[in-house]
Amino acid sequence: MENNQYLREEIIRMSGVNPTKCMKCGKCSGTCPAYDEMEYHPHQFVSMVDNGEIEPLLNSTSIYKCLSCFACIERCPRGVEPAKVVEAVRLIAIRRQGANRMTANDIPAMVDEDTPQQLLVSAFRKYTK
Amino acid sequence: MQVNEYKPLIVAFCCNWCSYAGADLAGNNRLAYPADVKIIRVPCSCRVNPMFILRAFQRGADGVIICGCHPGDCHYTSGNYYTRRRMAALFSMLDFLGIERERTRVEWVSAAEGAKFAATMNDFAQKVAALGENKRLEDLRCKK
Amino acid sequence: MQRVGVFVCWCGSNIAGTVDVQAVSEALKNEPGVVFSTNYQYMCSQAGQDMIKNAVKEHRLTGIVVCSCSPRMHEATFRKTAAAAGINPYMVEIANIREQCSWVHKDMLTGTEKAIILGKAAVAKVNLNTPLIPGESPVTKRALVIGGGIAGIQTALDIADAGFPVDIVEKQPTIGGKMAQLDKTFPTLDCAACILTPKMVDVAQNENIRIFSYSEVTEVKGFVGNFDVTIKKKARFVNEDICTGCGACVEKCPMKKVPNEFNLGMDNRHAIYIPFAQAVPKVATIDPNACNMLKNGKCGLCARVCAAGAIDYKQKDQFIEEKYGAIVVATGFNPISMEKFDEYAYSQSKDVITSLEFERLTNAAGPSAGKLIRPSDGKHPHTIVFVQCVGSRCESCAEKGKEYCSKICCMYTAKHAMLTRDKYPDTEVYVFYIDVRTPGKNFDEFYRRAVEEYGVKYVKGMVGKIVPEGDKLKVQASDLIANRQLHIDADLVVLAAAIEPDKSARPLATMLTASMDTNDFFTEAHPKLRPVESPTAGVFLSGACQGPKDIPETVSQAGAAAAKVIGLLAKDKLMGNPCVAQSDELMCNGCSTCANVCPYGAISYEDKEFRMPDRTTKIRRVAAVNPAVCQGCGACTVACPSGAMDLKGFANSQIMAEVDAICK
Amino acid sequence: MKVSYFPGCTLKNKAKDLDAYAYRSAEALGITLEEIENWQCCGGVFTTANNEVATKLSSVRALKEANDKAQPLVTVCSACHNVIKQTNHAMQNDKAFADKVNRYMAADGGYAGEAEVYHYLEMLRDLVGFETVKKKVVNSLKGKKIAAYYGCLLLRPNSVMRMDDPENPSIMEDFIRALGADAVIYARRNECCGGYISVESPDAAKKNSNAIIENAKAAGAQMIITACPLCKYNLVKSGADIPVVYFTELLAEALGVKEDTNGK
Amino acid sequence: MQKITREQLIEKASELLANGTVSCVLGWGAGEFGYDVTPTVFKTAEEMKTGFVFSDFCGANFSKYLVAKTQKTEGKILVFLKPCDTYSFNQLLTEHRFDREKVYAVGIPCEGMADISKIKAICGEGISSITAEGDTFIVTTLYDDEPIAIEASAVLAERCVNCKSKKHVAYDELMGEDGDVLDSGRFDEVARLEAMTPDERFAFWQNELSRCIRCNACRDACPACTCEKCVFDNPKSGVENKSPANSFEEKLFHIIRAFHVAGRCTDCGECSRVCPQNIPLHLLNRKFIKDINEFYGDYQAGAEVGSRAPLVNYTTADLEPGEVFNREG
Repeated sequence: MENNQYLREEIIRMSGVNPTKCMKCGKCSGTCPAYDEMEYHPHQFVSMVDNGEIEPLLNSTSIYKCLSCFACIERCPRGVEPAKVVEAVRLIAIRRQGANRMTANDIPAMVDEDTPQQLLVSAFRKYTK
Repeated sequence: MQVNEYKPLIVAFCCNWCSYAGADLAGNNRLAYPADVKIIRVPCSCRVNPMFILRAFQRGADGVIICGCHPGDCHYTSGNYYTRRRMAALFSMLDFLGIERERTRVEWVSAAEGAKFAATMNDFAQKVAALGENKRLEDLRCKK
Repeated sequence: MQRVGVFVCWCGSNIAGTVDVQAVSEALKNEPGVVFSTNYQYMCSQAGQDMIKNAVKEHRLTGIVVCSCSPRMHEATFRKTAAAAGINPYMVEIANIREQCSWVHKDMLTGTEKAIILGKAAVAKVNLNTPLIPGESPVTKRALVIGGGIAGIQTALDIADAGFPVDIVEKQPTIGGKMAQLDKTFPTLDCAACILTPKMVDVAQNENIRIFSYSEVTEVKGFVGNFDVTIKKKARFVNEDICTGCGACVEKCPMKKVPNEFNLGMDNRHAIYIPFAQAVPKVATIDPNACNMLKNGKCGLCARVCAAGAIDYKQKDQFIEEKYGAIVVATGFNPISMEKFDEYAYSQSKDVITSLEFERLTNAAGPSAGKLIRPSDGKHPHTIVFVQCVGSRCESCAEKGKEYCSKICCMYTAKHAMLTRDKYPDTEVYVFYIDVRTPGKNFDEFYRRAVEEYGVKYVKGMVGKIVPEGDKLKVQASDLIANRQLHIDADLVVLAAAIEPDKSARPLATMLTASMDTNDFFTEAHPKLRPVESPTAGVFLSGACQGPKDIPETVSQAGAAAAKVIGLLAKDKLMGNPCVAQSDELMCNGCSTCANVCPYGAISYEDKEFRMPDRTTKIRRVAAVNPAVCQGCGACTVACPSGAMDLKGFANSQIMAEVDAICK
Repeated sequence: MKVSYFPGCTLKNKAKDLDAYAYRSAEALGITLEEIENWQCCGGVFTTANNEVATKLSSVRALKEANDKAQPLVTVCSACHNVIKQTNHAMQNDKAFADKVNRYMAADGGYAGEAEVYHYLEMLRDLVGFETVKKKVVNSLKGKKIAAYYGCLLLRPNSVMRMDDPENPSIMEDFIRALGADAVIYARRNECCGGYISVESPDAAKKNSNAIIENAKAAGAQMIITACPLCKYNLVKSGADIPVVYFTELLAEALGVKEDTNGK
Repeated sequence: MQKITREQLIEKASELLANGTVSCVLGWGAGEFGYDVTPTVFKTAEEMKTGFVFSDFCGANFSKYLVAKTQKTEGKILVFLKPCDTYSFNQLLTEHRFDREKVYAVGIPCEGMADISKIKAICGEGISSITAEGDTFIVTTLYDDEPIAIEASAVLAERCVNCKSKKHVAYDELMGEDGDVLDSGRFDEVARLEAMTPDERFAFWQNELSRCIRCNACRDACPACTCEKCVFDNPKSGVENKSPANSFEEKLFHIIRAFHVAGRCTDCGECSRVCPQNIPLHLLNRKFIKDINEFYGDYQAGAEVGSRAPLVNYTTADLEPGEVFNREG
């Protein structure tokens, strides 16, 4: 099985999360509003990062599905903060060359007359470096 | 080989309930350690007054080690926690004065850890022997 | 000057094989104070001991050094020998030349050299030994049990059965505690009332037991064997001695909308009430916050209907002072508040309840007469979701919840689920768990039965959110095994709330100088070897005040605590360890530093008058060690800045002398 | 009383109402909103990684400006509030991060998280007081059943936001009550509307938003108020059949300043 | 240089003596030279007018004298406390060393005290007078014709350069404005020594401590050293030693003393102030304070009455003595 210690450490350092604190209760995934959109779920992010299985996460669209709603952070009994792990994995993916998920050219197709700027700004922050 | 020829004098303060029994167990199992180690029995590691340690150094000891129960296992519930704080402060002070930090040690040895006791003493004696004679406390106040 | 005799043991070849015993006894002859030195094959043998006794007589010895095996082996033996020879047993010192010398060193030269040094150290110490006599203190043969739950009840019954008087102090109007609120008990499913209430009656009828119900301990002074305790008996406005518990007053009381705490507020009681039918003592109590008569002098119905004339609106709090030899803490637990866990909508829906509320809902004497209903509309619930570990096993720095496992929830949840399925086979029952922890006799079998025989659906995962909508509770959870998010429309949700020590425990611990951990559980004197004793001598622990416990465990600990109490009360006098701390008043600053480190609360302070050289007097605060409480660790001796505090048997000068002897 | 005000991108474009009502209501309550000069967009979401620095500079600049004026920094938009408060918290508690930021900030002078950040609602509660608001109400909303929709950004993570109980908040309900209306409590008021996912998966956002609206309606709500333009967008887009309005609009209405009198 | 004047203090004392609040005043009395002062008890306003001194040389911390004086005095004693003195005052109360009821404490502001040895280093011996004019001292000596002007800031005592607090933590009454706890650089020198090699540290301390003449001034001035009987004077302690001798106690006197006051020392700096050999003894105490702060969290002895010193406290998660040296990595 893949065990990328370098990326594991990098994610731990960036996110400030200690994945060993996880007691595998699944409350993060039980509370996640984007669960159905995800291939890998919040608890899997924590567990896979702890095991150094990072590539599957980097290659999955799950990293763009986290809504940053922080419900998992709020409700985790162990203070693990799964959303921060997802965020760190996403940044590593997005910082790789040519990895932008969205470009300005994509925008016109997405907007309607009511689309708030906030939506585009947020999406850009999440999908591009 | 000549470097290790020096025979140091080591004073070990051992708590009656854990480390002293651990030393007895080392004996029962015939686990050898240098005869340079001389044990003084105290009821608890927290009985060890810094003055005893300084006195030992001043009278020629080359190393002083304090052994107590593992934190959480103190016979008196909290004695070794005080030891831990006192000795952390004292040893840091001795280091501050330029006394070699390898000459002092605190080790937690349970009554079941005869092997650990012997290993600890072997290791400590070796490190202290490598430093040679303890002159610094003697010399701390040398009139020039 | 001491007259010291030195006795070097060969221990067959155990010592003599590596140590030249003759050389040792010769060398030690020249040490200061030594008037006699010899060696012998087996010092611990009868012949060896006789040799010591004779030498004491012949050479008028005042101190003895035995160079032999570890003092942990034969110190007691040689102390007895000394006593038999007519000198104080604490005038004996052992030089450990077997375990710590002959057995760990190989050649005769180093072995002998070290044995001599160890012998010298022992001689140097014994020269400074003083005869020590263990202190004695009398024992008041009466025990106090604080808390009248199953733990307190069992402890009190066991002590009383041994013939000692016991008082139970219970802050509620009745004894019985949490167990009285339970329906059935795991793993045998006998009804809690059936096994508890006979015990409550036993307590009431036992001549050795007094119950102070509706009472609290307000002050504790003294020490082991001699506690002085003040008990506040709160005014219940009913004369306990006269009240027959007939209940006529309750029936007539017009104030009937007071939330009933016994049923956790799920129904109401009257302002004058008897908590439940089997209450002990079965007497009424008036709630002063609800009673019109007490609040504004209007009503008085209960006094009019009471045939016994037991109502007394003028009753005042009473303070009772009593002496005890031992105190047992049995203050128990409570479920934590669910206030901070509103992702489970406890505050938003009446149909989200705690497990203790569930107990009342299924109890035949409960608010629904044992019929499982939804508290909101009284309807029968079809889908029931149990959530485990609510507030247990949280991160230590978490803002909500507790760090520890509450231990009892797995089993009672299995019980609830099983009973529900048993009684109402039309229900669907889900249990969300992180781990199912069922160590205990017949416990795992019980849980497996819930799954295999009763069809309870155990889901590995945690509930993330509960949304009350319409008459449903929309439960959103994770199913970790299936790796999916579950959505269940439930009718009733039961939260297994973490348990915490009763709030009264912390102030009580302060009164008792008993230590507590960060969670407010009482600390035991030793986690493995003295689990029912507090580090404070004479204070014992029973039940959940020491940590989460189920009933079988509580009862066994209660019995163990009782055994310890009986062992103490059986003594007429307490003999202390003579190696205790002692403060030199002339040097003591009264600074309280020593008391800070004393784990036993053995040090107190008093103002003492001192005569000064210039004939004036001076009043100073000085420390006094209670030898009955001190265990002799010596923490205080090092904490003391002036060196006023010293430890008998391990005095500063003695240890210093050993250091000097070794480092010569 | 003067406070620094960070409007944010949307309030100057698609949510001009939210901005205008905020100004007028504040004025009516005796508070002057002083807009941060040359404010820059907060970025919409807070990137939690501690080595993400550049994206947080705009928030730090706004914070510093407010602090230099010794004024609290007030925001109306939930997202701006979340980003700025989290950034400020990082400046206070993560020294390595603060040092990096201050290297960029060298020209402006250093900043160490001293500013106080208030959401407009917090300002009403803590600086004005709901009692005062209540007294200034001219058009009571009595009889209206209004559901507060918090979303995620106002409350979480609570260890940073410290606005209210994150699972059972009451600040918006107290606000609604202060205006004379009835507050409707429902469980999904702190669940996520779907946020920016509506760019990629409008259906997912719709599912979340629908559940929220249905839950509010089941609890008897006739109207939903929010502080977040994106929440409003998602709720409306999902086909809400009850009005979804900004809380400032409600406030302006109750204070009688809804109609523009100054030509603003 | 001090903002508060001798006259203001005399006026305050006279008022309190007159209205019976206090029965005497513990204050600075004139010593042999203008720059040396001695603790003196004044019973009347008149005595104060003739004998009371307040100047930039009144560094002496009087808290310690309260231990003996409160025992001997009827009624309350008025004591003037500079901010740093108030910490010692509280620490002594924590240790129950005197009866708070017998003291009337007046907090006075302090602008920092001058160090006479620094002045002597500039002007040499034979100082006949020192007067303060604004922020300048005018020093006349027997050997110089012209008075010498010295910037006050240049001769500020070390402990005042690194003043830890201008805030009074105890008083019955405050004269002037209260200040704040300061973010001083008092541990910088300790850190500098820590950064040295062990050999360099040893050389430093050997050089310093070899000057000790065992005059006991440090002990006698120290407000933490109020023991009824000092271990060094007690034959039973095993370390008794009164005079300089080449023995154990002699060499380790300062280490033992520092350990005995560790956690109780408020860092008032009296030890170094009174040392006739100018040994920087306060560095030993500061080392303990710095370590304690770093190991167990910040702790200021005397900041509040009744606090429990870190060395007589513990947590189960404390660092191990062996980890002390590995912290830096």
